[in-house]
Amino acid sequence: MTVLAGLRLASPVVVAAGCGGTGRELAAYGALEALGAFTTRTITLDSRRGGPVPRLLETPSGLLHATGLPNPGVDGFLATELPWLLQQRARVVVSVAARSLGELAELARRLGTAPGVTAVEVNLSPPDTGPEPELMMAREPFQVGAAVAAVERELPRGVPVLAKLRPDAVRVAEAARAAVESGAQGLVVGQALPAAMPDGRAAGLSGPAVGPLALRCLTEVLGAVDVPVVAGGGVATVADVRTRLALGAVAVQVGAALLHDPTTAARLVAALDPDATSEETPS
Amino acid sequence: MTVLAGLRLASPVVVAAGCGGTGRELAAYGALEALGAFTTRTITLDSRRGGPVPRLLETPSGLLHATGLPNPGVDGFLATELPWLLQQRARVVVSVAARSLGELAELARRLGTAPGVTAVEVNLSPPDTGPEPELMMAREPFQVGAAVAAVERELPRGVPVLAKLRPDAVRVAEAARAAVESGAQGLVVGQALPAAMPDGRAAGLSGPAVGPLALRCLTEVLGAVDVPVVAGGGVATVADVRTRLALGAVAVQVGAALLHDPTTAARLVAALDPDATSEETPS
Amino acid sequence: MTGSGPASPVHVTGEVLASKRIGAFWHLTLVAPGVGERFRPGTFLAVSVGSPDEGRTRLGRRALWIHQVRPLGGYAATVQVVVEPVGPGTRWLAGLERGDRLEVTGPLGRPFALPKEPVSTVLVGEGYAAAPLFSLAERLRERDCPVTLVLGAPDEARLLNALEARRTARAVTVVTRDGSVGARGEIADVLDEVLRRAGADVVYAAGPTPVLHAVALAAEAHGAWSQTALEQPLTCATGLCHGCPVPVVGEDGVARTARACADGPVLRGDRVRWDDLAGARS
Amino acid sequence: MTGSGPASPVHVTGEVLASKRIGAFWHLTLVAPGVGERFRPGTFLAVSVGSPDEGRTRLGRRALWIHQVRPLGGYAATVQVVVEPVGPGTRWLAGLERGDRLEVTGPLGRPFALPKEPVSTVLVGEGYAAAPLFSLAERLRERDCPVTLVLGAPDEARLLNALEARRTARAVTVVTRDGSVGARGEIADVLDEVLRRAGADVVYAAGPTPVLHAVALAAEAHGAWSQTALEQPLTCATGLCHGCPVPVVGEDGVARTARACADGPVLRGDRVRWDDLAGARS
Ligand SMILES: Cc1cc2nc3c(=O)[nH]c(=O)nc-3n(C[C@H](O)[C@H](O)[C@H](O)COP(=O)(O)OP(=O)(O)OC[C@H]3O[C@@H](n4cnc5c(N)ncnc54)[C@H](O)[C@@H]3O)c2cc1C
Ligand SMILES: Cc1cc2nc3c(=O)[nH]c(=O)nc-3n(C[C@H](O)[C@H](O)[C@H](O)COP(=O)(O)OP(=O)(O)OC[C@H]3O[C@@H](n4cnc5c(N)ncnc54)[C@H](O)[C@@H]3O)c2cc1C
Ligand SMILES: Cc1cc2nc3c(=O)[nH]c(=O)nc-3n(C[C@H](O)[C@H](O)[C@H](O)COP(=O)(O)O)c2cc1C
Ligand SMILES: Cc1cc2nc3c(=O)[nH]c(=O)nc-3n(C[C@H](O)[C@H](O)[C@H](O)COP(=O)(O)O)c2cc1C
Ligand code: FES
Ligand code: FES
Repeated sequence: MTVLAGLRLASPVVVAAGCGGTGRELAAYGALEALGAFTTRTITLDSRRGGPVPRLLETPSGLLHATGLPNPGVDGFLATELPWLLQQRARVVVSVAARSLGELAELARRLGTAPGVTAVEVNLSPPDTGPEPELMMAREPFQVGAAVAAVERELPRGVPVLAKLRPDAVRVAEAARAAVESGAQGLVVGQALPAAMPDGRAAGLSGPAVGPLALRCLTEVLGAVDVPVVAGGGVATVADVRTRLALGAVAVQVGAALLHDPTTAARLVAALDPDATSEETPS
Repeated sequence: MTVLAGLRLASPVVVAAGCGGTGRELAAYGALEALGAFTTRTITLDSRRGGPVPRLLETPSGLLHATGLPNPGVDGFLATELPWLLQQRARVVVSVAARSLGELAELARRLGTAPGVTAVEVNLSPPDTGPEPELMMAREPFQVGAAVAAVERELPRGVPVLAKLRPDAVRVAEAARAAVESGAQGLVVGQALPAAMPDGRAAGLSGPAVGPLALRCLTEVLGAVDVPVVAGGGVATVADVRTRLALGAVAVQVGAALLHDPTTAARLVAALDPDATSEETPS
Repeated sequence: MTGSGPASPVHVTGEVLASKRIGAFWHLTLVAPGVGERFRPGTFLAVSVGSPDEGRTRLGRRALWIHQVRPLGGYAATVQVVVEPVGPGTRWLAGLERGDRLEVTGPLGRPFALPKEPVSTVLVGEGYAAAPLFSLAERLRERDCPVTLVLGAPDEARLLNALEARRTARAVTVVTRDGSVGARGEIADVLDEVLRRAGADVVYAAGPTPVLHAVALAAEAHGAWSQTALEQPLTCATGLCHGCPVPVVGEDGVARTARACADGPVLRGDRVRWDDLAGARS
Repeated sequence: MTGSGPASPVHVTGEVLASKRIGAFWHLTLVAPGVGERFRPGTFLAVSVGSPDEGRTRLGRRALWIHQVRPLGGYAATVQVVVEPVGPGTRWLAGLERGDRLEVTGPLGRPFALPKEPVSTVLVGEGYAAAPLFSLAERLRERDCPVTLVLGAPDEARLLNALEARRTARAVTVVTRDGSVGARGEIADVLDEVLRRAGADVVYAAGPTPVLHAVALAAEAHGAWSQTALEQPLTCATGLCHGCPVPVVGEDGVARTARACADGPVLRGDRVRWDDLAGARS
């Protein structure tokens, strides 16, 4: 049984923010209930349309994305998407980002009072905010701390705050410490990395290409703090999951791999189920 | 004609440090003379044996490496490798790293007085120093400045110092400014990224997988400073080169691609030669 | 109009049963259990580039219209697709041989909505994108809807199944850019005339965005409904990545953004904000 | 001993002329212009995994001994290699068919040094690694060196060309771990006896590290030279990456690190510091 920040999860396999659609599309390929958790795409206070096309590009073994974080805003999310997810008995981690600490607190307040939110994940370094209002990017440890504290303060007991850190190997341990000191009950390592499209436009890079970079951040963070750590970035195969759990992560997040094969999460859940008899290796 | 820090190069295609062997092995696949320059593997004051095996691992579209920077030391290099390279009429950029600023200055002194060294490239962030004595890693801008200044001071006029920066998109502009203020006459963007092997061992990640990350650093650096910038990281095809030159780089470095196809540099040189009639695209 | 809910897709390892070159296109017949069974005209499938046994460097999916679903070689519902090789993915597909395996997800997206009454219909398709119109024509005929077909292409090699078209449709108009077969010109040139002559109530269209835009405008001018099957660059093709925005107007008149793959590919022509859609003007 | 300088390699797009399964191995015949022409026994070639037309996710090369070079099908010097599928790369190779293309670099590395005098030689090979010994045996016979062959394998399916061996060698000893053919046991068990009986002056060996180590020790005990062809995990295979360190002792008695691919693969057995070599003890 996977325990993350006091939460009991059915599986160590968690869907990463922004890679599971609204949940409905993913449900066609496997019950959401069987997942460790479903992380929503990043939700902001006001709705966002997202950026111009092309929003995604293929790179060698990776995907570049500059979606601009399109989302219906927290009210739209609470009204239409959350109820459906809860009906599926999904564990819902809501990813949030904001333009200011005040907005972040407001988001946490609304999510904290909505029944059914399992945890809140603070997106501390959106790599692809696009042309719409700039979102906060926690560059320094004190900014990480401030953002986490702003959310933590507003959440009721039992709804933990997870901090999703910027995957810079050299700095991530400091950021991890700052997040934990400010109340993060779990950490997510493996945000998309800041990258550029061939025309120079800023974007995030995800997928198997970045796996070894995320893994390094994972080892740095595991060496720095004692809270549970969720390992994201480049997870696609059972071997990827086992590597991360063996190093000390309590769970993994699966993102870009779902865009290539929507059954990835369901197959990893099945392969890692301790009750499963055979273990096929999803590719 | 490519001009880099006052040097006239025959081509904008430069071999990256540590990926061209001693030069002899690469020469089998194309004349070194035709290259923009040949960058040596990083040379240290004393010789280094390098780290344990496995030193390299394949990752999706990338190579993980923890070679530990094996090299014959500066005296061995000057005695055996440099003369041969000069005989081939290669333009030789010598990559250096050290345990201290004093060692770095000493290295620069010896290289500066050796006839034939085209430029010195300071390896500011070796991602894979292995079990032997730790080498300096310039984490903060002031450390970048100090390292560059230590080398610059010792080099004669006409032998420029190039700073090879750690490819962290969020911090690289600061590092670039510090390097230039301390006398760097050119910058190299695209060191391998800090990564980990599946067993958690620290390593560098290179190859097409990291191209979009290096590209982002390139755009950050081009926006921050006015000196010529050499773009490394993930270069494998003519399109990769053109993208980087179009964004403003004066030259590119080719590393991991040579390990996959030793003719890569020669083919890029030929394809980019303005006098060439046809332009085949090396894959 | 009925039946425009999203398809319920499956993700399977499929196999090539046959591959045949016709003109500039490769016609592939695939065994992809579950995909054909769930098919409705206007839905598509997505394939991964590269053999299922190999590590893949290309993570984006490649979308293909489902052309026909037929029992063949002992399989209840083989799936036919038409591939025009234009880039690495479609070239890889064209190089597949009988017995080769590939990852297939489908049917994807919302199909063409079918009329409840036997109304007059015009079906417009350009190039390979005419693929979904033939099975659509069959369904319409089953509902006693008169079908008029307009097929366009740059040249004869890229004109899909003009012969088969004459079997399913009451009237067929063929237009090629180089005049190699049918009238010389663009689909847009003949639309008004065809819609008028057919007394069109509904116009169905699949093709490049400019063709769809022209169809939407012509339908509106004739007081007809239009159902346009959009092709936009897709990455996941399954609705997960939000990478395929289409600017639309909702029933409530409010501007929204739909996903081409999951909320489309078929959208009502009068709901798409064509002027804001990338690639709308060619 | 002469001729141990490095080979002068070329990098070409090769083509599969034939592929044949024999036991557990695939024997591939390749057209790779320039590689066969430059071949000397003990050199190898490196291939890239994946078709030259596709983006490749695996950047490391796969090393293969050059087994034979023969004129065939109008080509002056086709290259034969023997592949045992053990992982993704070798499985991909085993799946290639006539006409498939692949990137080939070779010949690589330093070959076996040949004696100037007609001395008595023993050639020892295990599994597919015996591949380079057959052309070596031919060259040695041309120099009037008596050749004794020791071939080992886990089982008969992994025993290379025992029949062909009898044509080239004066005496052949076969050992398999399961006793399915020849004596049951390990190569190491028979070395002393064979070397003594042959009065060996030079022992040539190719196979897993423990076999090479045993050969080096046995040769030393008999006062013979040994030439060991090492297999170490390679990445570039061309000497560029320094990823394949082999601890050696130089002529001057100083401990050094050689590169298995560029300074080897053939090294004098008495120069390798076997105890410091990864994989030396199995
Ligand atoms: C709903 C739908 C149905 C389609 N049906 C067919 C069909 O039946 N037959 C056919 O030959 N082609 C069809 N296409 C177009 C086909 O998907 C693209 O030509 C193909 O993805 C290009 O891939 P490539 O690697 O060959 O070329 P590239 O142009 O190199 O493609 C590279 C990337 O761009 C994306 N891309 C490029 N052009 C398109 C495009 N027009 N549409 C979607 N993605 C694109 C690809 O997904 C890929 O990520 C369809 C597209 C859509 C959206
Ligand atoms: C000089 C030399 C000659 C060889 N000749 C032959 C031959 O004639 N026939 C044959 O079947 N095999 C030969 N091998 C071994 C063959 O190269 C490896 O089995 C193969 O590289 C494994 O690749 P893989 O993808 O199938 O398996 P994997 O084990 O998945 O290989 C993954 C990675 O490990 C490296 N690797 C793993 N094992 C080895 C190994 N033993 N040697 C080198 N690299 C390794 C590969 O290069 C690759 O980077 C030779 C190796 C060397 C060094
Ligand atoms: C298309 C796409 C959209 C994403 N959107 C979000 C998002 O809204 N919020 C967020 O925190 N991360 C987002 N991410 C990042 C992923 O959640 C994940 O952290 C990252 O992609 C690395 O993991 P992966 O390699 O498994 O994809 C997105 C990634 C992709 C590919
Ligand atoms: C095997 C290997 C060895 C390397 N050795 C060095 C080195 O000695 N010094 C250095 O500055 N960079 C070294 N690098 C980094 C490359 O010079 C280059 O900056 C990096 O690999 C990114 O470029 P690429 O993607 O083209 O390989 C090495 C890279 C590889 C793959
Ligand atoms: S392509 Fe991913 S949501 Fe449409
Ligand atoms: S494998 Fe690269 S130097 Fe030997």
